[in-house]
Amino acid sequence: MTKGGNRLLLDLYRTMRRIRTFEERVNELFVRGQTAGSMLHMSIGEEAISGVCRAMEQSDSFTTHHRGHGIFIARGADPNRMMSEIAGKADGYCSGKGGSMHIADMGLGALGANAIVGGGIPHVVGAGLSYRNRGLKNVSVAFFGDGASQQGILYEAMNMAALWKLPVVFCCINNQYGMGTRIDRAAANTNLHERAIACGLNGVAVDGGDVEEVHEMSERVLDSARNGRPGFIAMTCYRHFGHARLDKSPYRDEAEELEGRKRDAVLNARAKLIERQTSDAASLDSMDDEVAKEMNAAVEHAIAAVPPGQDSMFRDVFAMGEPQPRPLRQHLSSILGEAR
Amino acid sequence: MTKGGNRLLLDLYRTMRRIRTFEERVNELFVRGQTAGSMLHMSIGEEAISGVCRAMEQSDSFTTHHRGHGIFIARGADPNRMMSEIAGKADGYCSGKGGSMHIADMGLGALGANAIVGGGIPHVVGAGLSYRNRGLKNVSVAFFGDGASQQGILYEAMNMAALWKLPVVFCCINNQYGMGTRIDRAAANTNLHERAIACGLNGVAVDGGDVEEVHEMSERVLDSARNGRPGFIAMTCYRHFGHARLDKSPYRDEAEELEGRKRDAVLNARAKLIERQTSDAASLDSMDDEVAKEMNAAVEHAIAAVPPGQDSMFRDVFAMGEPQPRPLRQHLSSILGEAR
Amino acid sequence: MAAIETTYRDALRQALIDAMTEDASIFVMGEEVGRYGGAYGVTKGLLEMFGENRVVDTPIAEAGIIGAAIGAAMTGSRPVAELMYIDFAGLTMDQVANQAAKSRYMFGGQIGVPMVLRTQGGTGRSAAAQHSQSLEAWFTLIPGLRVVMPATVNDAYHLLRMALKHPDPVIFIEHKALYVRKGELDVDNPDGAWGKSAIRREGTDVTIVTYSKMVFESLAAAEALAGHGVSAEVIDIRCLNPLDDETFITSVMKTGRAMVVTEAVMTSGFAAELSARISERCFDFLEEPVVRVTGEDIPIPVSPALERGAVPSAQLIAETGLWLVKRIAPSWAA
Amino acid sequence: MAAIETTYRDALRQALIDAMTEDASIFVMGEEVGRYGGAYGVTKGLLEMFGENRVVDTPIAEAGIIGAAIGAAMTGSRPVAELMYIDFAGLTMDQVANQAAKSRYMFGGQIGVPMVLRTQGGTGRSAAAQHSQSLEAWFTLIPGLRVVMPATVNDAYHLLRMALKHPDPVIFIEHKALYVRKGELDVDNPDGAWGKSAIRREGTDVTIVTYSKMVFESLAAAEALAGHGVSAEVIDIRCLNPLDDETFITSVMKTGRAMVVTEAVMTSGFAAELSARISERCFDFLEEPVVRVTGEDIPIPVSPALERGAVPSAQLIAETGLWLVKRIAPSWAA
Ligand SMILES: Cc1ncc(C[n+]2csc(CCOP(=O)(O)OP(=O)(O)O)c2C)c(N)n1
Ligand SMILES: Cc1ncc(C[n+]2csc(CCOP(=O)(O)OP(=O)(O)O)c2C)c(N)n1
Ligand SMILES: [Mg+2]
Ligand SMILES: [Mg+2]
Repeated sequence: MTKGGNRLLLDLYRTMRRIRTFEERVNELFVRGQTAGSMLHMSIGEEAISGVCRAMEQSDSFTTHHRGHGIFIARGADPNRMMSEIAGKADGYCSGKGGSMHIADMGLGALGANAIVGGGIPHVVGAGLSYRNRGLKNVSVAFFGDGASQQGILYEAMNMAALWKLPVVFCCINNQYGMGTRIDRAAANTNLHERAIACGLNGVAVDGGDVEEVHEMSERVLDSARNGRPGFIAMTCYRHFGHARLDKSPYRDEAEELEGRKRDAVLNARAKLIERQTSDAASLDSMDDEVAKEMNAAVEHAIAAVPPGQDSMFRDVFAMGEPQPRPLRQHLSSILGEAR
Repeated sequence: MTKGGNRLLLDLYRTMRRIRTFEERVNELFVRGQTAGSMLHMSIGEEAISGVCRAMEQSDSFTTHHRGHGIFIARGADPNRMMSEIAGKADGYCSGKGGSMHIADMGLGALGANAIVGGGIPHVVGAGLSYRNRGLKNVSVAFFGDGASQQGILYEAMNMAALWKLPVVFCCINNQYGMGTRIDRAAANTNLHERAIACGLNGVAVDGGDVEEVHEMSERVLDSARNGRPGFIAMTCYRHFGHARLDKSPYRDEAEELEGRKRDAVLNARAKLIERQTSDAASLDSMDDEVAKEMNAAVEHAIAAVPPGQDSMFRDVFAMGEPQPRPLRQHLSSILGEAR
Repeated sequence: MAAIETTYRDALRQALIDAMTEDASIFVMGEEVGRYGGAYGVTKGLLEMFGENRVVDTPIAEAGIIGAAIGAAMTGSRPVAELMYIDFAGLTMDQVANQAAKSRYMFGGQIGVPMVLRTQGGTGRSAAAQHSQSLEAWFTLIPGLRVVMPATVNDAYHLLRMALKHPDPVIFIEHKALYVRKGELDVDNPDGAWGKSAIRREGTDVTIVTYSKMVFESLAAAEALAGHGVSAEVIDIRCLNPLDDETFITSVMKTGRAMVVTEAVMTSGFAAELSARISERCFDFLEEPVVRVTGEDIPIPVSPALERGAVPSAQLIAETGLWLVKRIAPSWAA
Repeated sequence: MAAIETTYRDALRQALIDAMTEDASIFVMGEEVGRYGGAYGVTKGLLEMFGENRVVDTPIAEAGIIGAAIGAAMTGSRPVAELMYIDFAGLTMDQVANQAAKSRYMFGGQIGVPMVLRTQGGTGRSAAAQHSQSLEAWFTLIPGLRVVMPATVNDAYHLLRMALKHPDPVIFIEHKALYVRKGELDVDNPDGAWGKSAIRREGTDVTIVTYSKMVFESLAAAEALAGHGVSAEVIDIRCLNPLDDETFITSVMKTGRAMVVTEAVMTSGFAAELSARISERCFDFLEEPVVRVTGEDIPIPVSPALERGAVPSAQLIAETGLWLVKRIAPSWAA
């Protein structure tokens, strides 16, 4: 049991349940034909990242990858605005410009959500430099997948962080798969944290089936990072379902899936809560129901929300007040119009 | 003493002397105002790479970096054509198109000489795939500097080599500096081979002051690679002079330089040859003189050689027989000429 | 063999199968090309047919993949490296532009890099700003690269077959929205030689110069224009390098009016090059300025309606054509 | 303060010093910017003045450097990231084009990336194919980036100062052959506002639109043309994005003839964009086609004579101008 005790575990359980239910509802939104596209990457099986997020301070920053919904929920994002963004609606977090892969809430410390595997990793190095230069005590955390561990940019970023002793943590969510490729077909050494250690970081592996362990280790690694020793957390978990909405994972067999899905931080936490008599099944069920209602409402919210107007397309390419791109039709008018 | 014995050491001494003298003559060519530009990177202090090259088979391939002269001499390149290339002349290895940083002799197994730090590293992975696919027993070796060890591409390449068990060796010539940056200001962990080990390679460190050690270790690592266990050799040496011809290394102090230059594989080999009575000072001197004559001749050759004709500019952008780019003047004629 | 109806995807796949069967030095590598069968299914079944040595699933490491392909090409193999989305090209541009493109020249003709980089771009799947770009102009800027963008099923097959016999690096750019499109494949009859344009529709009033998916939007526009009495000639350039200037120049000399239609943004897109060349060479024949109809100068938004609005539609092309030829302004220009 | 004579390099250096003195959030990072003082000496002395936190020597890891700069810009700093040669941009294009350029848009305006990427390009040092390119068009293709290419000493200073107040990512491209060039610096008087062209020489017969080092080749050509009775107007566009169309369009409407002069290759270079825009907007005013005088479509060879021959000279520009205006063909066109 971690220092937060059972109260903490209950909190983490609720967060994890909110993540799982949110993702299930994303699925529903898709089935109802209301998502903007099908590039929907669910974080079911990865809910224990709640433990990492819980170890972060409010003022810490972070970057996420294409599978970032869970992280944003754990950081406290609004499911309505998330779901709206997934639907490509105007009141979504990115005004309907980003979609599922780019949901980000800068008010919560996000520095971006990337659909380029590894793309957001180096940004935390710069955030760390910023904090150091301004004497701030923040940490910046990069979340990414095991697949991203084969991208060179990770090593460039880790080396800089270690060299400059920056308040930075690299958090690798090792769900065993990059699309159809199991980690042992992508990396010769699958102990990914060992590479971080060789680069001079504080590298640890944690069990993503156990949110308490994840939380406790994250506290230690973050604390260390805050004091100038950057860290790397490899959280082992399992991608319970396909890579994205349309993928049925034909490249892995059922036995493996059944085994893999046993690593389930949500169910494990629930079992522990009951076992420790922190809670009972009935009250957890009612907590789950409440979460379900919240997420159902998010779906309805997103469906009812209005799409962005065509004019909004030309906004935010550059800062407000700066010259924005000229729409094509205006350009054509200047060539073909009467005033030519 | 390695298995080749003293006879081998004498050979290696001669190769190393040829490298050093060649580089000294490049300097002279520059002073005489005959080089194409001043981006001339000398390999003085790195002559022990001769030991790596000696461990390679004739049919093995390799890529080099911007400081590749020594490697080409060790592989048996023609100093005349090298010097001509440095002078930008038509009979240079690259017909006067490449220059010092791009000297390459494909007849000797070269796959290119790169002025992009790290640029040539992944090519050996592809060569390894080629060999594997065609059942060839060759190895491909990437030569690069310590500075290149901070480039992400190295980790991508190492991981692929290890994952696919390719006949590939990464040879890092750790001359302690990337331009003005000493390795301890560029990497948190300066034991560069440890990163390779963490990626699943056979990583070793060797003393670049001792060509016999370099040769012996290289034989082992290459042998292993030939049998499907890719390797990494970090050869520790010292860049005796500036980064390029015009750099006087103001960023490092004399004491360090004096100490650093003590790591001198050429002088060490010479001392050993005398000590072991394989040779005496007089006969080594006369060997050196012979080398000096050869390299003097290369300088005169390069100066006398003719520059490439302006037309050659449009050759070799694409394969012979394929459409080449249209010269600007032809294009202008098609617009402004009478026939328009 | 007679022509058969098939999809763009299957034509590409067939080209790979035929080429790999014919030439043992060809192998395919990239993310998810093997067990997964390719993100867009082009390489489905190849692993079973050709085995793991010739269908290589790679880690996610785009620069390394292209770099490895270069090394393989330099040592006697003919790699087909798949870059899952052209948007990831930014990770590979050093290997593409400084290595693959320049090796032959920089080393004085000593070595070549006969590789094909297959990738796909464009909009149509609400895949947002990092998965929907049209970046062909990054490649056309670099001497030493061939750049091919097939629109039709027959070209998908034949241009890929030709690319796989080519001595220099070929950037082969497919369009994600074309994979399921059907068309005629005649394995014995390419639509034209490597580097030659195809006139997809003949016309007399205006020349539309285009490539990739915009060929179909342009053809639909030409059809609509015909209804207004405007006869449009539609030229599919197919290869951006080598570029067949002569076909479109001859056409514009005949029609006296030209539109260049691309999905890429306007600024610095390949339409600029085409427009400049037409104006240079057809100056004395042009009745009106050459007009570019292109994507908006913005990143691609995820919202389906915005995404559609960000690139040219058949309607926009037709409206612009009518304006250009008949001086009938579209409603939005009132 | 009165104008002083100084070099392009020192003007850049002064801009950094003044900006860093004024704004504590600005810091410089890159390879060899500190102890070494910059590969071309622009940052010499800054380490001593501002300390290690604000002048950060980095490992050789271009993608990481730009990525770090982006993260710093997103968290309240204003980084100036130096990319030693624009030729290394290929390693960074993902960070530049997918991250820096798109973050504001993709996240619906929630965040900006106020960073300056300083780099340098061009020929003049026999640095061969991987150290001599003019790749500005890679950047101008990407919505969300500002692209600036100063030619004069005064612009080197003022445009960099302006860039360091700009809310969006600015790609600031210097020219390696200009660093030692002298000119007037007046810290109180910029040559014009951000995004506005400068007319470097007025003329009536032909408009030369250009930027960076080619401004000087063009001015020399204009001088030579004057000797032949041809009056050339030379416009230095300074900013490629935002682009001031109006100045050159107005000029061409006046002169009726236009040449676009750049060092970059012709195909897909920014000259194509400029040429297309001029032809689009000045169609009814042009007496002759817009002519591009650009670098050859080849990698840059190392041999000094070939290198010089690969890019436009004042003589070539003047010859072309004479041909364009007076129909006097140059000797090579006989
Ligand atoms: C640079 C880049 N390469 C490839 C892709 C395509 N792609 C999207 S997600 C993915 C797998 C990523 O695996 P991992 O990093 O483990 O994250 P996970 O999907 O498991 O969360 C791939 C290959 C991409 N989006 N970006
Ligand atoms: C991608 C890239 N970044 C930077 C440079 C500039 N540069 C040339 S050599 C060099 C130092 C390389 O150091 P190292 O790899 O140790 O090789 P060494 O020069 O010591 O042989 C640098 C930074 C370059 N040529 N390419
Ligand atoms: Mg994964
Ligand atoms: Mg070094």
